[in-house]
Amino acid sequence: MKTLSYIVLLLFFIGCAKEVKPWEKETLAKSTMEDAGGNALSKQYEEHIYFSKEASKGGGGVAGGGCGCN
Amino acid sequence: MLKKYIYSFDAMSTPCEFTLYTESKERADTAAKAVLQETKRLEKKYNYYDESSLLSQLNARTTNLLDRETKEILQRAKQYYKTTNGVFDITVATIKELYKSELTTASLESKKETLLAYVGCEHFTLKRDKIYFDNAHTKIDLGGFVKEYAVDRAVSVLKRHKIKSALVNYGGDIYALGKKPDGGSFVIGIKDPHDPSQHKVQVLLEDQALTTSASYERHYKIEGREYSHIITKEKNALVVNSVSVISKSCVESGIYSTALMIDQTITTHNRVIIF
Amino acid sequence: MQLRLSWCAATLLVATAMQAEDYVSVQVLQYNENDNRVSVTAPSIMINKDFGTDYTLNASFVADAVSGASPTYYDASSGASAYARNKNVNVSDIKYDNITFSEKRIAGGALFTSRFANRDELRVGANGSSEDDFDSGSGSLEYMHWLDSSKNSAITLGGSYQYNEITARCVDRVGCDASSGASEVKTSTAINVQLGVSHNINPQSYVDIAAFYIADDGYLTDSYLNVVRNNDGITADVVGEKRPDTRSAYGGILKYVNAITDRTTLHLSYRYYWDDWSIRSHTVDSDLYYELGSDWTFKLGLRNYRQSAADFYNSSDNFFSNELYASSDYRLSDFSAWTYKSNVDYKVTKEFSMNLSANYYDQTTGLKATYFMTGFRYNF
Amino acid sequence: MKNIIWTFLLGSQLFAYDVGDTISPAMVEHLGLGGEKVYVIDFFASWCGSCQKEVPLIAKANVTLNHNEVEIIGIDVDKKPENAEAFQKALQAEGALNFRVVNDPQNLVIAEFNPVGMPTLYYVKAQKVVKIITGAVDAIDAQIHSDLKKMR
Repeated sequence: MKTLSYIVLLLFFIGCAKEVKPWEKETLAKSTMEDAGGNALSKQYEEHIYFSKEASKGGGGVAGGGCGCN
Repeated sequence: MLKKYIYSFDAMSTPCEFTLYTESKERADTAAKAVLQETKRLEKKYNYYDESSLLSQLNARTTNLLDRETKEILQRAKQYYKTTNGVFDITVATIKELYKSELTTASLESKKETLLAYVGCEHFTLKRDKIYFDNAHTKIDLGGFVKEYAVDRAVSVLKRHKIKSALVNYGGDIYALGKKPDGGSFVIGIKDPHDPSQHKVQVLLEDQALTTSASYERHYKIEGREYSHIITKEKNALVVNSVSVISKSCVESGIYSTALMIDQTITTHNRVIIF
Repeated sequence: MQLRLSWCAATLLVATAMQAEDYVSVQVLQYNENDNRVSVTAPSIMINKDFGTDYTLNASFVADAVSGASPTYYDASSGASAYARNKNVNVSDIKYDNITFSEKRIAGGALFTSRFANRDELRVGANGSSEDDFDSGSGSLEYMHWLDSSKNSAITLGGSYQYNEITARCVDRVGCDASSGASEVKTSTAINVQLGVSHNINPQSYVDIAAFYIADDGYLTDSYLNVVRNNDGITADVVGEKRPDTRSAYGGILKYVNAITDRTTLHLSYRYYWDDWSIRSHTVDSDLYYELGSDWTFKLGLRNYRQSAADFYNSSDNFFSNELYASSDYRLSDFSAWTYKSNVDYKVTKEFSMNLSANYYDQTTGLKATYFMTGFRYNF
Repeated sequence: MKNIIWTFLLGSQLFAYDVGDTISPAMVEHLGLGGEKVYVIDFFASWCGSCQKEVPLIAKANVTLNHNEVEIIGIDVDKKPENAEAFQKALQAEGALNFRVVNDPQNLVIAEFNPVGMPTLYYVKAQKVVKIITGAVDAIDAQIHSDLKKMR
């Protein structure tokens, strides 16, 4: 419940922020803003190493096998 | 298209495993069952600790009759006794019992002295289908022979089942039958005696046997406890830590790898890897 | 075979204007564990191709080649052998060993993205991987919906189904063909569901929040691993490990990305994970990018991971008696790990860029690994 | 409550040019939209991937247009003049920019039009917005030709 209220609070905070206009997305479009700086393959390697050596998984999205990687 | 089938079981207190490449599971299973049966047969027949085994009966002198297989095995053992300058000796079992029964060191030492006189393959002779001991004390243990022999037998069984490509591995005693389906030889790693979780050299085998004898003892392996070297590197450079022998039969390899651990002056025409 | 691996792709949840780009990317991983215990070389390739503005196909392929000291590089190994698993063995004969990263793996996947008039996206993915004794196939479906016309907020719901076939060694003579000792093909499945929201806070930053659920079902035990039971100090039983047949995992991830200055971008993320094996974990990840001129980009990263042990884990040699589940796999133990990351990207031409990355992974279990990644990307 | 949030989110959108709206006199003058032609206004930026693909296609369409009836005007919304210059130069070098470009580094022009996405095309006839195309379109050159046919 507590977690939920934090999320609601966060969403409210986000909601009140000024809207980003389409022509203001230059920075957001940069590759350094993407996961792993846009290098999807290196991201996959890292996930793979962590998956092999640690007991947790998930959070990386479902596409591409879902990291249900048993 | 050849497919890979793996079989594993325990025999002679060793994890036994073999890999077969066949077109169908049925063929692989049939051959595997025959191999398992053959191995279990040998395990029973030559079990030193089983009173009902043929070997125990010979040791107890309740019989002296040999079947063809046993006679051949004993003949070969006698031969290897000679070629290894007496290092490979199936009669060392004669004094083995003492360590279990005798409690005081004094009595152990005196009895050992007496029994040592009965150790050696010259104390038994083979004539026709019988074994003759020249005394009542000499005992035979085929422990250093049967596991390797079982590998060779497994290979003959596989050949009889027309298996062209297989790898038999009874606790590190290996025979590679033919080539892998991809045309390559079987790749065997020889363990580093200082750290058996690593390999020191790789060997390519094709219709060849490989066995390794090493200074570190047999053990039960539990994986995953911690991530570090378990075997400490206390090393005396003069001591031989590991001997591997490649030959046409697993028995030959096994005997020479064991013997060379003890005496490096023994000569063999087989390929030997020592470190 | 000690590890169960498959090809996991990470999806981008960024609600920025996703750049439509056609590219080929090639990377090679060189992974080495301490004492050269394990060494893996893995080349991979990814192709991204747009078909008009409505469709994108992304395909990737990786092959792992294990070399050096890794056991599975060999068909067999020879040495003073281990005993078979056994009841009642001398405790002094028990040796502990590590688990190695071992695989000869090929894996590939494809993700097809289709966009609708309102630019919502439907992504369909398929993946497959094959190892010596582990085969896996999976399918995924994901829908991304824009919450506002300016495309600053998006919600993504996705699910995947994975089917695995494991060649299990005949363990403890239970439930396998004892008359031939044949290895058994066991199966397991995994279902993964993830719901995420992504939002552009301002022209310099965005945030991603996602919750996920993963259900594993089937054979989750490693037939190669042993445990010690009934240790009275003199004798003990060495038997195969055993894990539950199901595992339900839940988690949440929060990611925040901010371009602090024109040249500097900070990535922060936190993941909380828990499952019904009693494993709880916290992952904090941070990356800092710095652009030097228009051609060079440097990255420094730091990641901390911390997990609690599975309730059926124990490393001590006298723990297990008649518990149903038991494992001594160090990956199920209580440990933490740091990753130190670095990368440099160099834009050779407008279309062609190269990168080199050096990283160090340090686990409190004693595992230490260095890994390098290098490759290029060509936009066509 | 729900309405309040939507007002927050869409508030600024209320002041966007929609189909049928009249362009402000100041903007008409700034962009030179006073003539009898149909003006096709394309908003783009160097960092916008879809724009990079679309501008050459618009240039292609421009070749076969009757310039007495139609004028294409590009609005480069890059905030950094050096980026705008480099981008336009690269396009010109490839023969992919053959229309007038108005630089909008302060984003005053695009803020007044207030499109919901990039790239965006506005068709303006008699100072009135006739049609808006937002987002990348596969064959924008053919689209422009067919749109103009309908507007004649």
